[in-house]
Amino acid sequence: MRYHSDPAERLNKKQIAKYATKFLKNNSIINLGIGIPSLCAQYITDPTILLHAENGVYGFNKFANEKNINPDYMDAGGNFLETNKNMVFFDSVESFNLIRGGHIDTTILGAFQVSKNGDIANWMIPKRGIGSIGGAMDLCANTKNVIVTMEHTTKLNEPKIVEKCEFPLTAVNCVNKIVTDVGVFEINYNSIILKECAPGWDVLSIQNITGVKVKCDKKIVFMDIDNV
Amino acid sequence: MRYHSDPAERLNKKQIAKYATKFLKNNSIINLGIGIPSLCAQYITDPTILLHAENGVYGFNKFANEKNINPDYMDAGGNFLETNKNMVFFDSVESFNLIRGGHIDTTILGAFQVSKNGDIANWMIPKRGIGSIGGAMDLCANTKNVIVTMEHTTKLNEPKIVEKCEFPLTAVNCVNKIVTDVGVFEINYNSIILKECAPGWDVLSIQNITGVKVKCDKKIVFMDIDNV
Amino acid sequence: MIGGFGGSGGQPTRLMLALSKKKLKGLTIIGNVAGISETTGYGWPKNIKPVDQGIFFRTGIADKIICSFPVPASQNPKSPIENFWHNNKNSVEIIPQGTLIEKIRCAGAGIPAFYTSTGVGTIIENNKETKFINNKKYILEYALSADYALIRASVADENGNLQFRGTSRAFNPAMATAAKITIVEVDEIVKAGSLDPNNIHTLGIHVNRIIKRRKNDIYP
Amino acid sequence: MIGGFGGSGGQPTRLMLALSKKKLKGLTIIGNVAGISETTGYGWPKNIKPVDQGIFFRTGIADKIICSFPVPASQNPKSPIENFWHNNKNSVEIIPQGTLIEKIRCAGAGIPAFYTSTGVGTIIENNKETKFINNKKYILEYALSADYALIRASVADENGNLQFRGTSRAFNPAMATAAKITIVEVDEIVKAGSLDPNNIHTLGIHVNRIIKRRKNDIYP
Repeated sequence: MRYHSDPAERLNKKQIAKYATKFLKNNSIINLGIGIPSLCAQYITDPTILLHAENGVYGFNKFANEKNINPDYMDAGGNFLETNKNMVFFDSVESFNLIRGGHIDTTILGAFQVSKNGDIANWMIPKRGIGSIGGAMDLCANTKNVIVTMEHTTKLNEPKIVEKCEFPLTAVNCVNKIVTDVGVFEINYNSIILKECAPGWDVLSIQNITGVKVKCDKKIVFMDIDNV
Repeated sequence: MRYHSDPAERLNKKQIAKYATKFLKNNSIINLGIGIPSLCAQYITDPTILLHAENGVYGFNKFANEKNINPDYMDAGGNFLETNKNMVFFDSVESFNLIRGGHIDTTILGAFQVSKNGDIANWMIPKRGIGSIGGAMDLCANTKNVIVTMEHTTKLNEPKIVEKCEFPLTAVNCVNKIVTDVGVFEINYNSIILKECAPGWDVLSIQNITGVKVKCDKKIVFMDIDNV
Repeated sequence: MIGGFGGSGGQPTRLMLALSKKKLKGLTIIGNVAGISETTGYGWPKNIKPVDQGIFFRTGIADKIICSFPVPASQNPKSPIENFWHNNKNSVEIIPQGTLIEKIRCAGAGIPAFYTSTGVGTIIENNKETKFINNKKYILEYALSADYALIRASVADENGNLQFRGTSRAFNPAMATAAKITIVEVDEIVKAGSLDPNNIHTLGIHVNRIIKRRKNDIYP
Repeated sequence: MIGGFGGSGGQPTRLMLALSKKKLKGLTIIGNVAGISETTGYGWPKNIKPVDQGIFFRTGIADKIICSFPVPASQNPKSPIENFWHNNKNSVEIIPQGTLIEKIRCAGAGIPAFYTSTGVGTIIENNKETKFINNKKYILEYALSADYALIRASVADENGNLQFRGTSRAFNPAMATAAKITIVEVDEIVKAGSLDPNNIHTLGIHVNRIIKRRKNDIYP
């Protein structure tokens, strides 16, 4: 994917997902939202990382083969799961105790907009007028480490990282990191800090498609997308 | 037991306990406090009545033989239980969900004092200054049907059914019925209503050892202590 | 209340079909993911035509829904609940999933209200009481009960004790505690005492009626 | 936090004995029935000398207790906690049992406060916020967490998932979720995957350390 003013290709969804997994710590428990985040699962190779789904399971790592599905083993995105010896099942009360209680270490989710103070809007498009909240508000409001994976701009190349979200918010002041198709950003003290650029990208090109002033570390690193 | 002014013997603890079981409905779930109430268990013959204990069990009906005890099967009074096919175990969270959620039909407990508006004091003797609450406040505040079993007076023959409890309260406005060693009483619209007298007792003799004006039904019935 | 999570596992599909055929009006439906399977296939095996909570809005027996996920991400084709919403904007109440399940749990647990940080700073906070506790803002949320819970379990014993398999547990146990009458659809009924008494997921005292499904029902 | 209910079943007796020998000062103990077994035999087999939470007050390493049942009904002989209370009246906090367990559960579940009718009109209500909800009065109660939970389970798997037997579950699972560090004393440790994944009573992510008891320990 490349707009005419882009200095290089943007990453594809799989590359974004794969790169986001670089930021997961071992022995941690992770919740993956629908869309790009759900693609992360296949790139997590550390067996000490446990995947959690809102509907009452953690410890899964693979979707079931289509010929061998069982509706009793599903993730929150509606995908059927292959069972393994580390999986545990529980009800929705306990599942959200884990989320609200801060027992989930990291949540990776998509977004329509993220603001420089870490607000996220990911559940409703205003012109549609209705949307689905699901577990997103609980996850964003209560997880220690919130990573957003998304394309850097809308299809019209409009910024999704903005001064202030115009879309209805999912949670305030919660996003720690954003992995997009052009770079990796941290949110710190009300600032968007560019940490890594996609190959061939530079600060100025990224600034041009970002709705807020982007701060930088002394030395910008290129995303090493082949070695995650 | 008989004080010099008594017209007849007072019932003993076992008789009080046995008589209280007359007021249990079938298909109901019951919690028994320590003291006289715990004696009720042996007189419950209806298999559809399930006994609940705060520590996380219902469906038990017998204490274990002393030679065959297992600390994993206990009631809230610290007695070891014999297992049976209707028993179910759960944790303290769920046990008090049952109590607070109104899923326990009847609780039978002892009391130091009961007032005419249904307040109960059963956890602390003021001159001791410390007492144990345990599950009593939850049970009294949340159970539909609260039955107090107690001796009608203190050892000094002072009334325990009073205008207003002087002892620290366990809960307010909750007691429905009192079974004592001289009679059965209902509490209704801020009145103590005498429903049954112990054999040989009459309204006046009961009034003499009661701290509030006792109202009566037209016809007082004698407690049929042999046929419960 | 309709149990499960959304999708076919843990959903009382046979009870829902039976309910949808009743001559009723004005039902309020409480569920989680609701009405998106028919258009998206969410949580259903590919070879079976999905049944979901949209059925109550297509047939018109319901006129309100309280849920967390009523519409699919894709805007087209429109789901029955989105169509209903267009003319009944105040009759679709969307609640964060964790708040929804805790509201239901609290109804069964005798807790009339609780504080949560979920939704702070969003439209969920509108018109709600809030409180700062240890310098953090929380929203006061109230218990949510129902007249009936239709739920789905794997196995029941003769005392009504229930067990669920895998992720099919979800909203079922909490709903069983929060309704006046709980009706459960099960695959199997076994003798009292044959389930491990340490591993009962829903206590029999919460269950009022049990319906056993036919073996090899076309719905999972 | 010390798990169990009171009595020998579900109590982490070996961890308590080990803790009582540490050179520590100023511990706050959170438990349910606390310190009454030694004087009354509550919940202990007759042939074994009881160990209870009174040990922390006899040895002086604790200077506060939060519990629901700290003294036996009989006034004599005095229990260690009653003796401690005489000189430290503000350091024995007595909480209704259902409120205590829900406060602990809420700490693990991210709910900072909840309303309950338990204690309304009693000294429990003193100095607390109250609210009328549907014309009934309720007390606002706050979550209660701890630095450490010492708990006791029947079996653990290699992932720290726990199962309990009978009434020995009690306060253990909730405490495991509410402490920064949870240490569990178990009878048996089994391979990952050997416990039924539908019947895990405490999830392994709440467990930090597991201590296996010797076979035929003198304490039950």
